[in-house]
Amino acid sequence: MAEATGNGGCAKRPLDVASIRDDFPSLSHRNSNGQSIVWLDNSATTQKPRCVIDALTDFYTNYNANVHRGYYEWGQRATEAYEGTRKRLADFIHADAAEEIIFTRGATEALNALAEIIGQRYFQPNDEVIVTELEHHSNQIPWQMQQAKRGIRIKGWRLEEDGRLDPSRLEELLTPKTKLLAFSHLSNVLGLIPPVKEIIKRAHANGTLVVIDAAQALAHVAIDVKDLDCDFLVGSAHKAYGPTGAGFFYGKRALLETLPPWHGGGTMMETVEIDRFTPAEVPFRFEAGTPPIADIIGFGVAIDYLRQFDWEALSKHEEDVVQYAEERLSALSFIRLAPCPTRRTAVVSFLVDGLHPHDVASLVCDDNIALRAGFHCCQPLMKRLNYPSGLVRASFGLYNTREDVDRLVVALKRAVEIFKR
Amino acid sequence: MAEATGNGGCAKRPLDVASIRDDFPSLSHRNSNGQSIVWLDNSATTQKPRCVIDALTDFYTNYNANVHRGYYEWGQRATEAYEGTRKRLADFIHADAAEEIIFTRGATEALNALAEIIGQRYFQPNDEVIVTELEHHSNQIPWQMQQAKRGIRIKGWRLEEDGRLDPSRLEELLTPKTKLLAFSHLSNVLGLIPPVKEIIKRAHANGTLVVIDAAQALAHVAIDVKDLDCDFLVGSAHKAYGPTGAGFFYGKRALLETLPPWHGGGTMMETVEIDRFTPAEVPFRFEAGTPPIADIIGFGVAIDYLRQFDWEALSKHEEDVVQYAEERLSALSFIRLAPCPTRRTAVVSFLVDGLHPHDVASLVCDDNIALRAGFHCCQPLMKRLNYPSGLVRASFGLYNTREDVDRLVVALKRAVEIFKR
Amino acid sequence: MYREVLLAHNEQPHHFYALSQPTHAAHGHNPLCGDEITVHLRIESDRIKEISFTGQGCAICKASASLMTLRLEGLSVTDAEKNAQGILKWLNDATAEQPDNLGELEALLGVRKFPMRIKCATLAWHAFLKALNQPAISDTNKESSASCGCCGNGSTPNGKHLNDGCGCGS
Amino acid sequence: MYREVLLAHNEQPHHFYALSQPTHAAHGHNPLCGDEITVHLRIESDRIKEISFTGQGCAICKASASLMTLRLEGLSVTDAEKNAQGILKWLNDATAEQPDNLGELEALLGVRKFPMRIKCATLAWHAFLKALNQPAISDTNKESSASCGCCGNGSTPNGKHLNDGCGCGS
Ligand SMILES: Cc1ncc(COP(=O)(O)O)c(C=O)c1O
Ligand SMILES: Cc1ncc(COP(=O)(O)O)c(C=O)c1O
Ligand code: FES
Ligand code: FES
Repeated sequence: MAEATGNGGCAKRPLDVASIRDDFPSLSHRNSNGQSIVWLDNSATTQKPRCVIDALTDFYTNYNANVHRGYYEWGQRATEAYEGTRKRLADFIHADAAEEIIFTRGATEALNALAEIIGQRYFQPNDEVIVTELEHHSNQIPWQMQQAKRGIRIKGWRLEEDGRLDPSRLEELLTPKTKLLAFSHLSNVLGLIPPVKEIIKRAHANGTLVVIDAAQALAHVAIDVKDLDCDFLVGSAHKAYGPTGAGFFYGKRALLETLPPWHGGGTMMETVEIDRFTPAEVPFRFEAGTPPIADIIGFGVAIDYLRQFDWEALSKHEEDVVQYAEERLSALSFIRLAPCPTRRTAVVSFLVDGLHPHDVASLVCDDNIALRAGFHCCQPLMKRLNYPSGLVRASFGLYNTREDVDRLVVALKRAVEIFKR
Repeated sequence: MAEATGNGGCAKRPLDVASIRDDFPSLSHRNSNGQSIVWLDNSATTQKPRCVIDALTDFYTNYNANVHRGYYEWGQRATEAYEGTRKRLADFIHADAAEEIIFTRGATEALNALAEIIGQRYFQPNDEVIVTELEHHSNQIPWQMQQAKRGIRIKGWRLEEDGRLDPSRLEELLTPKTKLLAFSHLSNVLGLIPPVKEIIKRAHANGTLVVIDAAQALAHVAIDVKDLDCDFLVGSAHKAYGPTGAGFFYGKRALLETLPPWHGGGTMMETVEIDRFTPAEVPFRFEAGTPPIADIIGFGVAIDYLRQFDWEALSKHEEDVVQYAEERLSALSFIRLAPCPTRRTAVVSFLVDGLHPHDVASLVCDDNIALRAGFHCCQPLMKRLNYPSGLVRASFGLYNTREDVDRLVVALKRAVEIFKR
Repeated sequence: MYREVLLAHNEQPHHFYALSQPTHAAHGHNPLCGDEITVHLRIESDRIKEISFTGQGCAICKASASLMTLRLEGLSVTDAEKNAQGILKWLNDATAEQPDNLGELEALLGVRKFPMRIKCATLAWHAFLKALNQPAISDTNKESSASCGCCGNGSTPNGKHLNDGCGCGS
Repeated sequence: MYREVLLAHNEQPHHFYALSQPTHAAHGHNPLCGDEITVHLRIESDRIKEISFTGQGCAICKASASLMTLRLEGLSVTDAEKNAQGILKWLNDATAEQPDNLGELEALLGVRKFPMRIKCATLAWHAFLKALNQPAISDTNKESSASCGCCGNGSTPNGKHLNDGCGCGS
């Protein structure tokens, strides 16, 4: 598994897309017509490189054990591998310390955990939480649930007509009661990256905590939590070439220390009596029960996989393909792209004139093209930008190519032909 | 993968332990002295059969996709496999319908989810929840957390001196304010199975809801939720030959319908506006975000694996080995077994005179024997039965043999010799 | 999946309008896509005198609704109900046998292989059955009920409310 | 891991008793196993005049504590502190170099390969450093402090309380 051992510091593997594609066994799939798969649903989940799949097999075959307790060799190896991911991830997003990484089963769980423990500690009745209209439901509903639980109020940050998040709107939104602002680093619908740093700065000037949803950004944008100065940040392994069932939140150590535990169970406590307990230290305070051990270990391998490439080269390749998609799609008379005021990252969403988005997604299946239609878990966004039946979305990963875009264009033309008859 | 396709109804595979051991790749491990592994930490996590490991590889290699949304073939296959586990699990525990199974990442998460949503819906200040002294921390702390959140009170069900849960104690404990009783089907320390049905009956006669922790029982006891008439029940895949990162709770349909959603995010909602949402139907109401897809699929394969055997034959084999362990250990003058008033199931815990339990666990490592020492996440139990440094625990699975016990006995003798010098 | 028949019915759906004097009506909502169909009925002497639909949906949904109106109009309520139940069973249950005399409805055969799209094909049929089971729209509240009629009290059995359409959550 | 030296010190630990006139004392608690060690010190003129320990722990823990008392007794406070820090660094950090003049302490070498047991070996040393950093036990409260002395106000920086021992949560 040479491809999995690259780390942040050493010489980087050249970005050769053909050899990258070879790393992903699923990409060799062909349908009954012999057409190879065009995976353009990366925002939903990415494909997995062989080294990640092998890491799971390796764990279950060679050192399957629970973590943090067993003295036998497997228990130690499992614990080291599991904690190794914490270090890798901390490194990857430039956190100060491994203890600032808390494992969850995914970004959604991470956001729910944060809403609950931040809410418990910091929210008072009539406090306000700002959430943008850009957000995924996973970054909406957990905060909404705090309304009923703690009497806070959600304030929506309205998008501009062109899909922009205008930081100057914050001046109206931020009040002395604004405890928290939650927004995504990369929109899973528009491919838009907001001015993250500027927004965080303005929020902090108001004493407002900031939670960044990096579920989409993790695999596509270089993240530096120190530079961003965000208070919390979440992500999912399966959207960054890792296994399903693993994710994390990052929190500034000093803030994590102030938060109560989340789930109750093994590991998160020090002492337990029948009606009381004392919590463990950070990070274990927030990790109860047997974690998704294999998935977390696989997550670490996925990060290693990503880090063997030069991030600039990787971004440049993805940019090239996304820009090519934009160009080719804009050139089709029957396509209307969703707005994106900045450069699109990883995602291109659009409508096909006269075709329902869901029919488009079904029609291109026949050409072994996987993309997605609908609200993409962003109903407020769809309402705001007036897409009552949602959008068709093509989303890209490091293995996608211009040829994939060409295949998509052919398939879309065919779809329109079928409907014209 | 013939061994994975057996189902509940057909002719059963004979219980040949040698061939079973062949299904588990990790069991062929040998240490540097050539000693094969003796895995006696099954209560912490079981080893995995090849068919389960292969199912993960198959998913990530041949149809890796997110569930419930993609129209392309992989999305459909992934969804079918994922929902297939729901059906298998419902069948396995004799639930009425697949919708009564809610997936979580494990038993701990399931208990936390139940405590939170049952609490939200049913707990009023000064209500009482009964928890036994036998419980794992995962079945203690989630309920304790409801004390601070909703002003309820935890009442401990005291164990008898011999470790027994005496149902007649319930008469003192149950009051009109007792909303819920939580207890485990199989103790992970004593190997004790309480009179589950009788306890449930008494609780129900008082109008008290019952949550069963079947984390340990799932792989060792035939579970029939209809016959037990329990209201809720939880379990973990990784303790039943499945992958880490997957678990579930069962709930009676009529009760689930009354409960609010748990986590917020994708899938669990129908409509979302910036400050409100409407929940989806059961079971999706309780499943937010991308689930641990591969792990849940692997869980289904693990259940198929188990179900290919006749349950009686399987229990008989496990009983035989556990009873042999009891006999051999009792015969050693320096061993004191923890009490178990009934037949021990899957677990034998003990002390070694003059040796700290943790030293025992470390010492047997040298003979490639994996067992565990300490509180086993049951501090109240250890306090009650007066084991200030915990216990040594040997826990068994369907692949363990009398030879494993013999190896343990030799290793324990050696450990005692070392300390005698 | 996209047979000629379906494409034709999608392009020019039959009975795609609101009845002016419905006796029964009901919404169908597909939570997977947000699409909504309303089925309008005029039932006289236990017979489906007139049937129509409004709303938005994908090609599968609209074609299925259009085919449904052709299939059910003129039937007795009992026959129409049986018909609808038979079609729903066939669409939902991969092992169900094909109903007799499917006619043009056979075009939906392809949809059965795509579980994720079956809700599209069944949406209108479910709405039809729901409409049948509504109390008849009385003359006095015809105006408002024409746009809904699917529930009495504005809330569903599990206490949910939708924030659009008629507000009944169905 | 269980070298001869450790087994001997476990069986017959040195300085395994409570000092009658301690100037400093502190608990160490290993949350992984629940074991607790108290280290007692009598410091006079900046020198560790007397050191002892009480509590319960595994063989590794008791042997390490016993070895520690032999190592530190009689040293100046500064030297003892440096010594303890050096040993802790060596035990905790797999890449750290072996301190000079380990003597019998070298027997702990094997423990370094078992990360899960390192807390056993370090427990007493941490308690020693903590004791050094406590305010000296004044004559008036010596009685109660002898059993604790590890905190002033009964609560730890993060606001937690233990329900056993001295109640200080450390
Ligand atoms: C922006 C954004 N946030 C959060 C999530 C939720 O991630 P997960 O489903 O892995 O929990 C997603 C996934 O679709 C997303 O795109
Ligand atoms: C009785 C019992 N309940 C609950 C749990 C928690 O299970 P998990 O760690 O899989 O969440 C365990 C695991 O040790 C257990 O033995
Ligand atoms: S996609 Fe909405 S009904 Fe078909
Ligand atoms: S096991 Fe408790 S200190 Fe070693």
